[in-house]
Amino acid sequence: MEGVVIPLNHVLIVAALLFVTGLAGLMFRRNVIFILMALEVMLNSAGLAFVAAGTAWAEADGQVIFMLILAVAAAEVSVGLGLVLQIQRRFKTLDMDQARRLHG
Amino acid sequence: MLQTVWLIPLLPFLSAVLLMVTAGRMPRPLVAMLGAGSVGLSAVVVLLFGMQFMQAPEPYTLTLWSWMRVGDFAPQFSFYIDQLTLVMMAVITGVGFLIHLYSTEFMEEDSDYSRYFAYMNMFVAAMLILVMADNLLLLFLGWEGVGVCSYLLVGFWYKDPANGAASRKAFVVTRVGDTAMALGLLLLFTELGTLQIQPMLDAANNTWVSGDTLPALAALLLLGGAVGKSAQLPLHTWLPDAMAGPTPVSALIHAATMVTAGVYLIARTHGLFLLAPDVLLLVALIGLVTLLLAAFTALNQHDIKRILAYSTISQIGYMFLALGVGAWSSGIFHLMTHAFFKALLFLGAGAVIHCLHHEHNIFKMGGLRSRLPVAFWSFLIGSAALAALPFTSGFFSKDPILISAFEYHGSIAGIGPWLWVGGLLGALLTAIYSFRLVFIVFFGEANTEPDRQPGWRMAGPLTLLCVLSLFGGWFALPLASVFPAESAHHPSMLIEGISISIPLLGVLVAWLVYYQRKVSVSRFTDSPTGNSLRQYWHSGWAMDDLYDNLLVKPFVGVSTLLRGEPVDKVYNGIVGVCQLVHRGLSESQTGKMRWYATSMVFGLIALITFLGWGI
Amino acid sequence: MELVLFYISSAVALFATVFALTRSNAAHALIYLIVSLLAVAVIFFLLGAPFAAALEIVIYAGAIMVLFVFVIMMLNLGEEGEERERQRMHPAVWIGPALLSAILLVEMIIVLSKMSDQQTGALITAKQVGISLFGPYVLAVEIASMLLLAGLVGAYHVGRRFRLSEPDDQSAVVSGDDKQGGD
Amino acid sequence: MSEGMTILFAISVMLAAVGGAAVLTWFERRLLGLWQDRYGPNRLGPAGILQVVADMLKLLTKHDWTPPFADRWVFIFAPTAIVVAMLLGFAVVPFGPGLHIIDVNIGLLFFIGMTSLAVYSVLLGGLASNNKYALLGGLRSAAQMVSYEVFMGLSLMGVVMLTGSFSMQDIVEAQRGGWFCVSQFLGLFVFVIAAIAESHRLPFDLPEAEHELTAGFHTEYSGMKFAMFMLGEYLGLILVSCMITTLFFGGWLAPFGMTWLPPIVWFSIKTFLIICFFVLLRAAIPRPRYDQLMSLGWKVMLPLTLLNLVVTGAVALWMQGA
Repeated sequence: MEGVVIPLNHVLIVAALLFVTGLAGLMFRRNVIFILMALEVMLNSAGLAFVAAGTAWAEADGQVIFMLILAVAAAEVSVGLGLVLQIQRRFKTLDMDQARRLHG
Repeated sequence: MLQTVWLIPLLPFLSAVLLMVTAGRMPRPLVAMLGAGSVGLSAVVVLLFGMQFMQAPEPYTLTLWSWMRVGDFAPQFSFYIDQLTLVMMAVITGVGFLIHLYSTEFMEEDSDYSRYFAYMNMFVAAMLILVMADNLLLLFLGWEGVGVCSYLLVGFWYKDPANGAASRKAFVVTRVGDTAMALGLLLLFTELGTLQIQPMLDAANNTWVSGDTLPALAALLLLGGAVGKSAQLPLHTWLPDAMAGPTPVSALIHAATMVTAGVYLIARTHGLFLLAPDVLLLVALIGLVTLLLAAFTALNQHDIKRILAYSTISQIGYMFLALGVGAWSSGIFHLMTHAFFKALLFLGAGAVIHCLHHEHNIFKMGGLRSRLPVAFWSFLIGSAALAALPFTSGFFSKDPILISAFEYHGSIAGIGPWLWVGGLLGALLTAIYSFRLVFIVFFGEANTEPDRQPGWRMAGPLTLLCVLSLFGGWFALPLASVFPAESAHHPSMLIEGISISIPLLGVLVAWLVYYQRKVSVSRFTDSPTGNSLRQYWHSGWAMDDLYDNLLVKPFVGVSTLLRGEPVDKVYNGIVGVCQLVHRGLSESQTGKMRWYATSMVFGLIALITFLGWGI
Repeated sequence: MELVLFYISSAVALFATVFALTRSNAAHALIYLIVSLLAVAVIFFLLGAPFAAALEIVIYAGAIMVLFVFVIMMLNLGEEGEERERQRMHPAVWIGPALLSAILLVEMIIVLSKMSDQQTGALITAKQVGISLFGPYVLAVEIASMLLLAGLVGAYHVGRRFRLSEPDDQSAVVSGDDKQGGD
Repeated sequence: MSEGMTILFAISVMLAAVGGAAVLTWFERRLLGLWQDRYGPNRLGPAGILQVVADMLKLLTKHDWTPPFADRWVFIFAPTAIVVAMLLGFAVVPFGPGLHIIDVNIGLLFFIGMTSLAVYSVLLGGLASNNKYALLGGLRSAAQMVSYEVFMGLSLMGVVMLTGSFSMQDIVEAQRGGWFCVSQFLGLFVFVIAAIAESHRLPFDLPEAEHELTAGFHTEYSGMKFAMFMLGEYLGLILVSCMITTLFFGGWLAPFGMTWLPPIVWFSIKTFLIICFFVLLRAAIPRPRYDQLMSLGWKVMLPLTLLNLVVTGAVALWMQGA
């Protein structure tokens, strides 16, 4: 079984589209859960770009980086969701515009 | 026997260490035995050593160990003994032993008996190292060692803040000179490559010719150290204040030994000074001016110890004068006789003070001739020697100095007689103030009753010193091989006669004014001019005020200015700007994550635009 | 045939993502997101990275997203939260971010279009990845393990239920709650 | 196999699996009755086998009711997810030499991925029901499944190490020298327990524990959607049994050289016995408390798995060197 021959540019454009979608979500959602989801989308799109590049050059490094991204995502989500619970508990809201105690 | 020379400084040093580590837990008799005995033993060793040395008087060098090694610089811990050193060692240990013995009684009631002897022994050890040192670095170690001991002993009764201030003043003022001396050492080392005194002097002779700038500079810097240590102008102000220490300390340190270290230094490095005749003349002038100033001041004092202190300054001025005019042996000779009679005077003054409830003011004494005979005779003999009355030791040492000054042919022609005249004026004043002291304290009406008589431990040293003061001048010092030959003196009878009669004239004046009271000084001092002149002289030509205005006050002013921390103002300004910017920027920190993300995207777009431009 | 599959799954991933990020109901959004991740897994498989595809399913879709559902269940937002989300969703809110993102996308596409026409398709097996991971990347693996441990400890600590009345604990938070009590 | 044959085979496997699951509902009750000294369903047809048909009819004809407070689409989506995931899981099972739907080189990972996707069914079902008991059941189930998934995956890695491949056919072939149930005894032990927890069967059926959560995540479910959940559960049981057979008991390999039966028959016999074992467990062991379940998982199973991994790795390296 071999991989399918696809122009790398197309895969990267798909990754860029996903990334941009996640970025837009990050910018306009106020709910912290959606912000985290947008982050996941962005991380995943980066992973897609890496894997695509890896298969394009027939190197395993792309997937290695993808695995590291997975580890980062897992750690980020576990801490992030813990924070979500605390935010809900303390601010009684998930709206990050309300939870702005760090403002200057 | 010659090899045991290291015992001489070691004995007092060990005793000092022992006294320090036991920290006053030793019984007093043991302390006294240890303190005085160690110096006595040293004196015995010096005596034995000297006897053997004189059989074959060749300079003797003993290297103990290599002190340190920094690259090529490897000073040895070694001693150099020649006749000059021997004289100094004899003075230090001999007079030192007498003063230690005297102290065992004088300090008996003091609670810090042990600490006193620890300091004193340490001083003797440091002083011995100073004179025995083979190289200038070791000399400097002893030099600073005696400075520290002087500081500790002047402030011995540290509970009175005034004593602390006096000791601090002594330390700081001498530090000025020491800094100059350290610079001189550095200069000598960089120029000549060694600090060992004899090789260094040889090298200086080979490298430089007379009148060069560098030897003059080096000599000047060394002179700075000597001036500081020996309380000469302009660094003499610390010595009168140093009288705050116990009287035997004044006798040992501030009369007999330490203050003459400057004289010793110049004598030891005379080879260098000979290369700088101008500096040598400066030495003579400093000596002359100092001796006159101090003598005038001594005339006006009423604290018995301050009179003696100014007298000491004045006499060291004579020694400088002697060195300056090239009468090396005479200077050292005067150093020795001065050690005898000035120690005698101080110890006598100590006996008076000791027996009169610690009274210092001479006008509250009087009529003590019959009540304190020991003190009286000591004072009488000491003053006679000080005034250089004929056939006392002071006469034998001072007279050659004056004659050498008269015959001086230095870089300025015809200055010799003027130096001589100044010296004579000083001698007159010396006779006046010393007998003024005698007449006021021991004659006239009794104002205070002594409550005790000095015991044998005080009387014994006094007696011995009396003998030395009277007859100490009858020996010729064997210094001929150390110093360049001096031209033989052929003074005319007139000169001799004047030299002899001037002190007698001074005694006569003192007798008239202070004993017979035929001439009243009070009439003169009560007049406005007289009074202000008296005040002026009393304050030691207002040197302290001068320094206060010239140095201390500007320094304090600058300090006060800096206390406001003008430099910090700049930084505070920076801080202020930072805070301002911070406040402005913190407004942009809305705490809204979405805005942060959006601004990041702006940055990202900009970045890709710039980076992607070239592709 | 497979090329078509790629485009289909790309479209699915894209639309699922867009839907995921525009839903007002978090649970629905998550289902879309999972669909998107599965679609990306298919893309991985097609590209010749079956191992990455499996990991995408097992870890991303199977574990990380479960955590999201978990938290959503614990928060139990209910109808009014959903209503509020819906109200926030008017064009004034999303037009700016969408524009910015579009600019960025255009830039990226321009940059990408100037690249050489590299082709994907090399099969990279799990074995190769493993050899690479524990060969040159072993340090990165260790760091990742440290990161995961930190994440574990951090999540445990942050997610702990602080008792707000505890005196040593967060008096500031109590006052903060008072301030925020209005909403 | 040609593409058409593959599709045909896939359809037949699907039908067999669904059918097997249906029969299993009857079979399990009969077996439980046998072991618990009672009858079980015995009225319809020979030995009560037509009970299956009766149940099916009942569930199909029941009013397909969706609660008005539920999240409608998620509510419907949830039960389908588990069935789809489990059926997809059958795709990698090797029923005989060359007899499989696909043989990808990540077969084992594919199976693990499918089981992990099955979690959503429970979770979303609990969430969409908008019901307290369902929510708690879903939460419990999610925690349980995510936890046990970790060492279920890890317990299989020993097998992968010994084989050197994720491919199911390779794993079966690798057992010609000896079944992995011997060398991977610890792995087998952990995998069986994790598999029970994954498919939340008794004794680990805490997500739906009737006496405390009424029925857990499927409290609100009835009719066809409930049937889907049950179907998914029995499909899971069969899939897990197939997996145990494949991974630890030699798959379609004939024991003791008894090759006079075709491989697929051997495979079926082994799977059948393992299913019986699971039913026996259900009959024999009581249900633990929830915290006991979790601490068993993290404090006993995980260390055991890691130990197994370390020892297996060491032995594999040593064998390689020897």
